[in-house]
Amino acid sequence: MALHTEPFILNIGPVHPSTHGVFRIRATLDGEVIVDIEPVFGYLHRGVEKLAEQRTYTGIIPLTDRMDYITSMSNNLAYVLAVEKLAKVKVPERAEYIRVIMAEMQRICNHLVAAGAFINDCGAFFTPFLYMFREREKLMDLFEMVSGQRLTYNYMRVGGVSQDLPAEFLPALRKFLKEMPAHIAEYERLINDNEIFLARSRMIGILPKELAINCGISGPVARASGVKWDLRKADPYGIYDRFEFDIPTGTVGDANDRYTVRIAEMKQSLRIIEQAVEKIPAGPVISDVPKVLHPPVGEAYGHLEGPKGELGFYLVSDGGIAPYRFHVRPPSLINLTALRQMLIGWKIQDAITIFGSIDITMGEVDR
Amino acid sequence: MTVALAGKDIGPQIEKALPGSVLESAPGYVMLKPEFLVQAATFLKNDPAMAFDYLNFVTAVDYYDYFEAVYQVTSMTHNHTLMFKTRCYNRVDPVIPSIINVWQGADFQEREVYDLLGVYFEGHPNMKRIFLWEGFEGHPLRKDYL
Amino acid sequence: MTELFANPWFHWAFYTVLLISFALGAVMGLIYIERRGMGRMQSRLGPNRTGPFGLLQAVADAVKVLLKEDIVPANADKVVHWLAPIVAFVPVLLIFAVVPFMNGAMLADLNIGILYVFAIGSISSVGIFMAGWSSSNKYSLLGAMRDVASIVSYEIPLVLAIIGVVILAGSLSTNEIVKAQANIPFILLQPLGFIIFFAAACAEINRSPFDLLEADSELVAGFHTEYSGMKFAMFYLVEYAEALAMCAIISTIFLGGWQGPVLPPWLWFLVKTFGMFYVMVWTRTTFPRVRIDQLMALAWKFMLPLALINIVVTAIEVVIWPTPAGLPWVLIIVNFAVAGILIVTWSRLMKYGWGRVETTLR
Amino acid sequence: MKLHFGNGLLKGMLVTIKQNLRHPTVTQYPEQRLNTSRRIRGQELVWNKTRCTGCATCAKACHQGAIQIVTATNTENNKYEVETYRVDTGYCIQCGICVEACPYDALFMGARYEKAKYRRAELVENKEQMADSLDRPVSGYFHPERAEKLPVQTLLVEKINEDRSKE
Amino acid sequence: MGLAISFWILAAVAVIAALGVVLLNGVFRSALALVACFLMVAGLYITLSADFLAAVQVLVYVGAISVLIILAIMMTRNVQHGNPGNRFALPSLIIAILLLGIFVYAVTGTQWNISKIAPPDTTVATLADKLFASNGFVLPVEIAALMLLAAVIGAIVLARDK
Repeated sequence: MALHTEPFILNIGPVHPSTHGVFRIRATLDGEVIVDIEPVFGYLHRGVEKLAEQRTYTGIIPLTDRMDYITSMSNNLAYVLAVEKLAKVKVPERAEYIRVIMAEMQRICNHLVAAGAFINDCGAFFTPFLYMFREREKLMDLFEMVSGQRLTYNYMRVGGVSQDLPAEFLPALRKFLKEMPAHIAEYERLINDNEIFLARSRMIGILPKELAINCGISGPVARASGVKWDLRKADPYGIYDRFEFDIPTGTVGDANDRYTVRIAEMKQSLRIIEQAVEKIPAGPVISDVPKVLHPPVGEAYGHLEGPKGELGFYLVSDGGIAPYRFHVRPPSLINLTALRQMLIGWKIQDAITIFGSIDITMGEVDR
Repeated sequence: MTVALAGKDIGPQIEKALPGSVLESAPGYVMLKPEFLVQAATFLKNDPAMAFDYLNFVTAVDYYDYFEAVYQVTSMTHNHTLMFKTRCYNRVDPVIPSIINVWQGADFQEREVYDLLGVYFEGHPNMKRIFLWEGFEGHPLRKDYL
Repeated sequence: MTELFANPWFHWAFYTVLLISFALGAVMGLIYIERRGMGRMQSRLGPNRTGPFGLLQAVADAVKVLLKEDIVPANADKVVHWLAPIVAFVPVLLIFAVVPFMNGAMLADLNIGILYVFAIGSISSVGIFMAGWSSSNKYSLLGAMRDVASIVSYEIPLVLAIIGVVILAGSLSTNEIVKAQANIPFILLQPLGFIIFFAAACAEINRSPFDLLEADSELVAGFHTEYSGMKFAMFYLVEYAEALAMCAIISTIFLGGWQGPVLPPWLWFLVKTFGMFYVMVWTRTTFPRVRIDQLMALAWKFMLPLALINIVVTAIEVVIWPTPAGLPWVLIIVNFAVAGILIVTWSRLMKYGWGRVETTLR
Repeated sequence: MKLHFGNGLLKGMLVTIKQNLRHPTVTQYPEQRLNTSRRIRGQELVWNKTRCTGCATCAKACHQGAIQIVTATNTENNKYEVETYRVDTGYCIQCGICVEACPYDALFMGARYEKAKYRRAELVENKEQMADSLDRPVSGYFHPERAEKLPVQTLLVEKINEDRSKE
Repeated sequence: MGLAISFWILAAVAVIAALGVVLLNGVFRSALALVACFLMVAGLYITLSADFLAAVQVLVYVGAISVLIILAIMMTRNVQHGNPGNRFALPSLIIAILLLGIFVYAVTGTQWNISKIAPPDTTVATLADKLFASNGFVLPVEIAALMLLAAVIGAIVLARDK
């Protein structure tokens, strides 16, 4: 004899503290258990792809800043890589190193936000979140020193980076590198062994390996499911083949694995930055590229291992000053493909946790 | 390093498996006939030499005369990648078969293409607008949209 | 003066005024401690602009909230919606009637004091689910349902946890319990009881990590999502007044209440109460929230058996060592050992998901 | 297999209580201000009248279309002059591409960052408002020679250490 | 005097609340009236110097039973607003009148013995003596506990899926 309650439709979002922006989940509940969900997007749709068709190749860079505003630097880089592939531009050595440093700093930055927000979704009252944001502030200081802004950097350029690093940058970065491992250890002490956190995140929202690959899920979410796939190793763009680092992978693919993979990736990123800071050569930071770019007719798909997954740009050029077609492969959106399968059968509280563990930015989901 | 397989090499292989399915084997891509798209995709995914298990992205481009759907797939086992395309010449009611049953990752992306370009993916279980609201007129990424 | 206090009507009037002003004043203090203490633990300062050291922040908040428009949702059950904050607030004030500030300095020295506290405390939850139900908001309703579930479960370990203390003190009267702690506070004799009571009290008054019914990150604000202005202020007050009441009860039955050297008794009482609240702030800062089924599992699978075992152990001890002379070291050591062993054994049973593991993907 | 019996909870509690001994990572903003980056792209543009030739490269580079520039020949002294130079800072996204584009170093990003306005119309800055003056400090974005003159940025990494050394 | 006043107030409110349970439009409000009724009865116990019983009344009936009733109401969505009438209205009226008649007859027909003994000072100790002393009701208490345990296990078995 089973007791049944009537299904109950709950609208989570669009304005809800845990949807990380304006996202809406129409959830059908049985008591507290989710029976069905339907994700609703589009509350932040700005038509980036259409806007880009009317802008010069340089003018698009600020647009990419505003797609995933947590990881502007990686977005810049991914776009610039695609344009360089399209226009066949060479990049000076020093600029390559700067790009690696920036991309890895951005990865730490994003993972700090992701992990902090995830623990917040588990119900911790802002403590881990604020600790992690404290370190993110430091990184943003460094970004500000380099680019002049704290969030929308607009730093990468086709053929290099916009300006050289200031003189005081590398010492400050070294100081940060020295301090950061202690801070990561602090987060781990604070939350990793916490029984409540483990109970809330272990074996929750399991994403099997096959499903992850089939759904095109990439980045830490896929790696937590055991997919050992990292474009930095698999398709080393730029100069990533010169650095030593590991790809942390999870075993089960639950929410806890996604969190631990992110923490481990931060450590790997620190390793990469350390090597890059050691080896960075002097020289020009931007190659000789015309101010208004006219790439030849053709198409190119440039991608990189963004902090959230494979971030790619598919560009079609008709030889003009603006791309004919500008398509983004948004990791945030595609990582949500399996959301329905991951959420059904769990309680609302788990749903929030699982959703938080995927780590999305609505600016990129909707674009 | 991921090897970008040349369409020239892969095209004949697909043609061999599915006669009449390939329209063009360019250096950068393989152009498939829309009616053979799902079969070709299944072949690319299941053939052990190809084993394209991962779909990078799906999109479409509006070339005024036709819509071109672009698919990029990667094999995680062989670490190679391939781009294949298909075309649809109907501008009023463009229809392309959906590959969601081959790669589930196409789910939201096909919906996005439908929303912004108006290309209907036949066989998709939930083919409706994703970003814009129901009842929005037109498809903004088309070149003739204001 | 003493004959004045002998007059029951004066006694009543005096303590009623005293208790209400104490509750309201101390709540301001608690809010200050919570916000500043939490701020410091989170590597920030907390409110420090209003008044010296931000002491008037609670006043400013109160003024702001009282001046706000009172909004009642269109589909709400208006009478119930209006009554809910009052029903929630009155019982909380009533709890303070049996809290001894000094020896005998209390409104009523009931001989069922402790039982009275829990009986009255359970009425307050009626107000909470009145609020949740009448708002006709799904989040509120979910919050209210969670509240019902947690109240029903946690009342039991809460009451069972203090039976050990009652056995040791030999009375249900709060004043007698404090007097029985002249030598040694019961926290040393009842470590397990204290832990269970503290956790259950946190759950009963919906403080983190058991604050499921207002869970910010899931239910937005749970049962008081639809409340604003004065009525919201009432719920805010209830929340902290309940915390104050629970801290006062904990310090009374486990920490020796007003007993203590050097300082005057009432000050000892206040210090212990506020110290206890600081511990609550501390746990709130550190822990994530548990899930609803884990909350239940914790009550039924962890706290209930442990509380029962604790009663048995205490009863046996009382029979074996009837009147401990001086500090009963043997008892303290035995009790701590028992507590440690029990917690370790039971926590092994509560590994992943605390008893309920879902491995299949649906 | 790690043992779990509440030790994780206690470990976490130790971390939070230890924070009480540390210096809070807080700036009391209106009174206490940190130096911004030398390359800050502030909420305004600074325009140098003498260097500007009115070539309108900045207006072409601006993908937001925020810059309006009108040049005309002054008939009195027979000179080519910039008649209007107007920036709608409401449209401006502070990307700095106009500054990079300027071939004559006549355009700079401003260094100030508190520019709230009550009306949209006030966001439009004209020639006089944009002029290079003392109360409109210029940022060193894309102008390294200017950057050297600006104060060094206060970094959180270093600030914390200074405070710790004081303790 | 004071006792009499409080008795009449409590009794009147209890009766009104009991009527409210039956007559109020809206199941949730009926449940709330039930809570009020329980509370008033607890108050009556206090006027009878049965303070332990009053506390237990509040703890069990208000804290547990009515809470469960309200939980059941919250779970059943379609009776959320309004108290639907049903075809059992007439039979239940007849049964209610019959019951009332029996009660009135029984109450008026009984010889009520009024005890002259003063109520005990501490009811708790007296109760404990009665229940657990060697000449008390230890065996019935234990049997009752066992029965409740069996009921609990039975409920769990019934409610379990699969």
